[in-house]
Amino acid sequence: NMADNEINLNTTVILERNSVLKAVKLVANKVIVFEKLRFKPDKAVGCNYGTVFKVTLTPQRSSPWCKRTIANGEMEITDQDLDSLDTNADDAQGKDNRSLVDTHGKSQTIKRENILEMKGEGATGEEIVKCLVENSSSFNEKTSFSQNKYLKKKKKKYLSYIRIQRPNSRLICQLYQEREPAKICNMRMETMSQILTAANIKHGCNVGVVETCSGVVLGSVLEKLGGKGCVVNLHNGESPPNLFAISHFNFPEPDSDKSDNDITMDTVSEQSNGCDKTKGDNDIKVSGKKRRENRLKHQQRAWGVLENKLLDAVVVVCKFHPTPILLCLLDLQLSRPFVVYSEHKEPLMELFVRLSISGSAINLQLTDTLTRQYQVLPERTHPHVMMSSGGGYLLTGLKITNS
Amino acid sequence: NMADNEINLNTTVILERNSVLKAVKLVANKVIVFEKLRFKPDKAVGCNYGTVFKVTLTPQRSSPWCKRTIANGEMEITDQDLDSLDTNADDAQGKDNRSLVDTHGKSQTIKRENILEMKGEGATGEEIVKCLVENSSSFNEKTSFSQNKYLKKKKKKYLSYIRIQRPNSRLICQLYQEREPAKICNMRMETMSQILTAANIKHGCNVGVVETCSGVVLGSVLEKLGGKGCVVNLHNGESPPNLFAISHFNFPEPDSDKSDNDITMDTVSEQSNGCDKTKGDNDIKVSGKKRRENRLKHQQRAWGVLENKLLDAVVVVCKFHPTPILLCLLDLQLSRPFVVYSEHKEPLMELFVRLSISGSAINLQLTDTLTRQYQVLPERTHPHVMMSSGGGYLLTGLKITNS
Amino acid sequence: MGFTSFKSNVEAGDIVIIFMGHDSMFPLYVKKGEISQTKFGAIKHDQIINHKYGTKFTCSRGWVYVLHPTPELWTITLPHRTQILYTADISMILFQLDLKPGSVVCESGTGSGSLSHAIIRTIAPTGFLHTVEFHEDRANKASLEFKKHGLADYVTVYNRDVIKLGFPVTSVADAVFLDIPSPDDAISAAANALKQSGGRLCSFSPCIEQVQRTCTNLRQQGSGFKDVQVFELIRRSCNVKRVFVPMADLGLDNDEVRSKVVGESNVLPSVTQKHAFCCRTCVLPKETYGHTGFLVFATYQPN
Amino acid sequence: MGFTSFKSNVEAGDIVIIFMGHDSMFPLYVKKGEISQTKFGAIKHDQIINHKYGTKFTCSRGWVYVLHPTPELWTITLPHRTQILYTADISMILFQLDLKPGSVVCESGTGSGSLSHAIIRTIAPTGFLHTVEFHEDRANKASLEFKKHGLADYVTVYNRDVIKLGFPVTSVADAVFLDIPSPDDAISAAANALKQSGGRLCSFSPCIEQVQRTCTNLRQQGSGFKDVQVFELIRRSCNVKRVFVPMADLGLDNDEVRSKVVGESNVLPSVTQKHAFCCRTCVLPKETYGHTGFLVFATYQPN
Repeated sequence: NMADNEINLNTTVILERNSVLKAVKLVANKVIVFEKLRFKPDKAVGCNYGTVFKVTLTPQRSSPWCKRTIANGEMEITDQDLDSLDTNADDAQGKDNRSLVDTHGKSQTIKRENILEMKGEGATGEEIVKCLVENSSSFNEKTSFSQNKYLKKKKKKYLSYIRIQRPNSRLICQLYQEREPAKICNMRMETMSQILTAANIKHGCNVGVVETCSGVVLGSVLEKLGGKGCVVNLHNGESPPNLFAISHFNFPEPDSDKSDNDITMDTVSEQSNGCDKTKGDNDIKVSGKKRRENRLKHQQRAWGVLENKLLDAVVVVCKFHPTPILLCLLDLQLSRPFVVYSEHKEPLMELFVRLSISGSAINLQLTDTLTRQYQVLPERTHPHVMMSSGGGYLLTGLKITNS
Repeated sequence: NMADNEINLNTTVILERNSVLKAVKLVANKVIVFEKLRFKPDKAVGCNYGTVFKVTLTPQRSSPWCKRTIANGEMEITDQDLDSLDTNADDAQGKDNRSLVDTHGKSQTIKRENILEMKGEGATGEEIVKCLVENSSSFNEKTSFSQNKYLKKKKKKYLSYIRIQRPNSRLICQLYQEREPAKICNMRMETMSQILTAANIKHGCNVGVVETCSGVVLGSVLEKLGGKGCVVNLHNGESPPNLFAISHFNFPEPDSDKSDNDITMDTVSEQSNGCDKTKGDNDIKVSGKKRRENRLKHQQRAWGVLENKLLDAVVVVCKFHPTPILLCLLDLQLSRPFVVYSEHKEPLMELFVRLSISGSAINLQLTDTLTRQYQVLPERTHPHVMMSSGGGYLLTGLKITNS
Repeated sequence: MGFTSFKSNVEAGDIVIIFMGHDSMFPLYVKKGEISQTKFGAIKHDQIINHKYGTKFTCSRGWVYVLHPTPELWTITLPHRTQILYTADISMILFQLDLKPGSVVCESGTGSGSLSHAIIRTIAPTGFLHTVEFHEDRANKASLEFKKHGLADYVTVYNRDVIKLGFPVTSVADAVFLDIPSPDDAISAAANALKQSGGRLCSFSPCIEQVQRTCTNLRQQGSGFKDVQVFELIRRSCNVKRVFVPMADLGLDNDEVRSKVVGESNVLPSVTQKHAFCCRTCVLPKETYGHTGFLVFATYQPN
Repeated sequence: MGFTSFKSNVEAGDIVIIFMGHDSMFPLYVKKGEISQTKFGAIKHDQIINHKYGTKFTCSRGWVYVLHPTPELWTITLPHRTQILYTADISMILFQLDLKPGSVVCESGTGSGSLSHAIIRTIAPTGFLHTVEFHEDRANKASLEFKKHGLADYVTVYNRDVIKLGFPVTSVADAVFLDIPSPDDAISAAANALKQSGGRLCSFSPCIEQVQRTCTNLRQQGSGFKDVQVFELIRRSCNVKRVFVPMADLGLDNDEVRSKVVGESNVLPSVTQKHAFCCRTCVLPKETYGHTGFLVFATYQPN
């Protein structure tokens, strides 16, 4: 069981540096470039998820005959607590800054060029930080609180700690939300969480999904099915949409021998053909005869679920106008939920009205959620100063019949 | 100067009982009915604003030949601190209620009939509270914290404290917001405050106002003019709108000898006549020749401000579609602000687009404000559990010219 | 049964949700021979049995829908024994605790069981919920309820003081949820319950003081907790309505006025309508829940 | 001058606001013979003098508007010497402090003078602002600024520690505003400054800890303060934009699909459009100020 928690090659992991996340597949001896660091992952293999590594900085030598030699950093296990490096806290607020005079950086005699030089000579991050402290004229005048903050800030910049985490729906969502929100229709984590509960996603159910969220929604639904049930992924047009995020989840491949997983991503492009034809493509790269057979089997199963109206939930999270899509998919089982996300309110307002008068849905709710994150620190507790606004809207309801 | 702070007859005051507000004009020997209390105001005269009075309960005798004699309560000055009676705090939250068993009121042996009987016999509020405590089987088992809370609750109900405050824009706004929000277009206090700053209302400026807020907006603008300047009140149709709230502000009457106030409420109904005719009515009840002359003078002045395009600000807070109204009034001076409130977003969106392409306004902002009130009490600090939502929208901008 | 699986038709012993309107739903335990009185008239249970979920059921004074139970419907219809958690918070809790089929969860306190039902739905059939309730009566009621809802295989209720005695299990949980008056005193209890390989923690508190102490303890050197984050969610539900905004009488017959309002381009003829401008808008209820509580999340990852 | 009165044309010595775009404004002191460089090219001050406020001014690479100063424009263009207060908070403060022409106000600290300008606008010409700033340099700069803005008659800046020494005036203020690191230590200073007949107090704090202590002290028996209320304002500004929502290719040529989507009544033909649904919507910026600070209000009414 503990072995489950070990970092392995050929799986995707989440890298974290200075609160920035990245999903990366570990391949033996293959260099990873992440947040200005270059390193090979091999030393991480066998370590537990959550381990923090120090990556030595890359010396960048430049000489007349060799402009820049890029070498790789080395990974080293450490028990550094990343939280203790966190300087996002706006400590200044609430502090007595009445007699502070802003020196506009004049107190530091080490310049950017000097630091580059030191790096070129292979100085470690510790050495650089030490040098910066020794050459700051104001460091000793600072309160110990400010000294601490200064140290944290510099350490964060010059010491290169990364954490390797096991991917899951939460981290993958966070990653997209922070780095590429447009690729998940600007949906936020709290909305993703409500989609999963409102659609009552659970072990073994059949879910129809229409998404243009890089596979984040699809992957999250699959994760919550826990290896049983069926996800029917419907997409627009001939070619399947970008579902890159699916690969981050490390789902067992459907045809691998280890797999007791009955699910695959069945992409059924029948929508464009009036629900009367199946024609699929699968984002999981497959090859070989067995795989092709498997794929066909899965597609037929998905098709069966659709045709026999066995869907337990419908989830629509896409850039398209949701009204015609949901109306097409409203053939789910009775007393089952559907959930529709849209970045803009107006299309959902239209769908709301359309469903209210249709007599085929009740318990309609059009909602938005305001999330407030708080900084809770001694003498500095307050809601975050910046707040992401406009996290889109959700329309939820239950399928019923009037007859 | 201290005399300024004295409660006088023939002025309007704000009464407060248990956080409920009411504006009332004090008339000698005239009974006031407020929150189940009946009393004459005369004893309050000469007291300072902010004084808390105890009003004795009205004994309600009923007998076979006289169903109910309603007597008046007596006012008595007291130094009771109303805050200490405040039981709105949801003290239960955060407390350890793990071993509490709800007795569903069974612990109290005094019934509603008994209380009515006591009242009929002329018992004081104190006597009723004392009796309730003595007859509560669970009172002694409560923690002193709960005992305190119980006492507060009962005192609040049976002891009749009222506070008399001097009316001002804030209290009148609060009164309408809490008791009759529909009469001020569901506008809230924070919106009112932003209207006054966005319109840059200050001493001596000329303000065009269109409101259907019972006079609350008009009165607030007048208050901030401080006796100099001109408010042109434009209204729809022939008859002036309800401007009852204006009378709460105790503005000096324009024609009274005491008045050094150059302002009146000039109602110019020219809008319906294409801005080419004045025809007025005045909500301040006037009589006598001098008043009529005064009224005419004021109307002419207001008309002059409009015709000569001397408006320094335009404020529109009404139930009507604001687009045509604002477009009609956009003849204000250059580089001067206008502010438009609407309960719904859509009309303002239309106006926003219309103004953006018109080239006659810049710095357009369509905003809404979320107000969070906090309960700050030891171990019980949190945002208020219930929050009024939907406080409408504001569109603000500056008049410019493109030519 | 309903909360962890699906069925198409009502059977005796089922719990169903009777829908009489958006704000008028209640749970019903279907029992042969019983009759329930509603504002729309009597419901004879025998007539509901074999009735299809999601279809109308006619009473003497109106009709209702018979709905399949879900943790979300249960949350809005359950009998309150305590303050309960609502769906926006519940959703965030399940998501941030990384729950999925197979997860083992420790919860304290059980309360009215609103969150417990949602947890069980998400972790069944291979996961397990250990839920601790200080109050004996409530613990018994919750235990009975889980049995009636067919969930006994996935949950055990313990009547226990989690602060004094800790959780009944050690190093087995993937996630711990705390909703107790002094969560800061239960941090080590939570750490003990969590797997040594790591897991997630959530603490729900209505007041900021509890949150402040909880964060301090979570951040204490050696606690094993990291990534402390505090959230508050405000979910607003609106109604889509057609509104009529009246037009002021501006004398649009006058050419001068008309040219001001209509402009040259005649772009927005809608506002020149005589009587009212009609649009569809989202109407928020006058009052909404502005605060339910603060959610503190953290990762357990002992060195 | 501009902040307390109005004029139509720019004069030498005026402060004007140069508007280059919604998020691009700056203040300019007009001085004979001077030239200012902007991204749209040079502005010769002599050409601005006598220019009408609110009209275009053409530079070599574009045009700007020359705007009349207001406290609100000043707030978004002023040189920051400290964290400043923004318009939603400022509005609420002025309103809740019952300010109007004639009010006497005590403020600490002056900071960048953002609120001071708004206060003076509202209380002038008969009121007065006593504003206290601990930091000497800031006090001097603010004093100079008020002079340059023609406001010297309505305000005095004091370089002083309000906690140690109290306000420079006693029993004269209608309102007191505190924006200092330990407002809880200045409650009696505030009471001393306020009129014996009563007045209002506001304290602005970024953190809840300060608010907690301030409320405790305000509620202390004998403080003279009542009606303690705490607010937080979140103002959101949106942009009205036309958005195009693409339509999925559903094969509407197929009758079966068409009947599902269009329905019998053909109520919403808009959604049967082939390529895109177009609507006007409010677009919020990706990030907004989620928190500026907490506002504590109280009434002073000594017995």
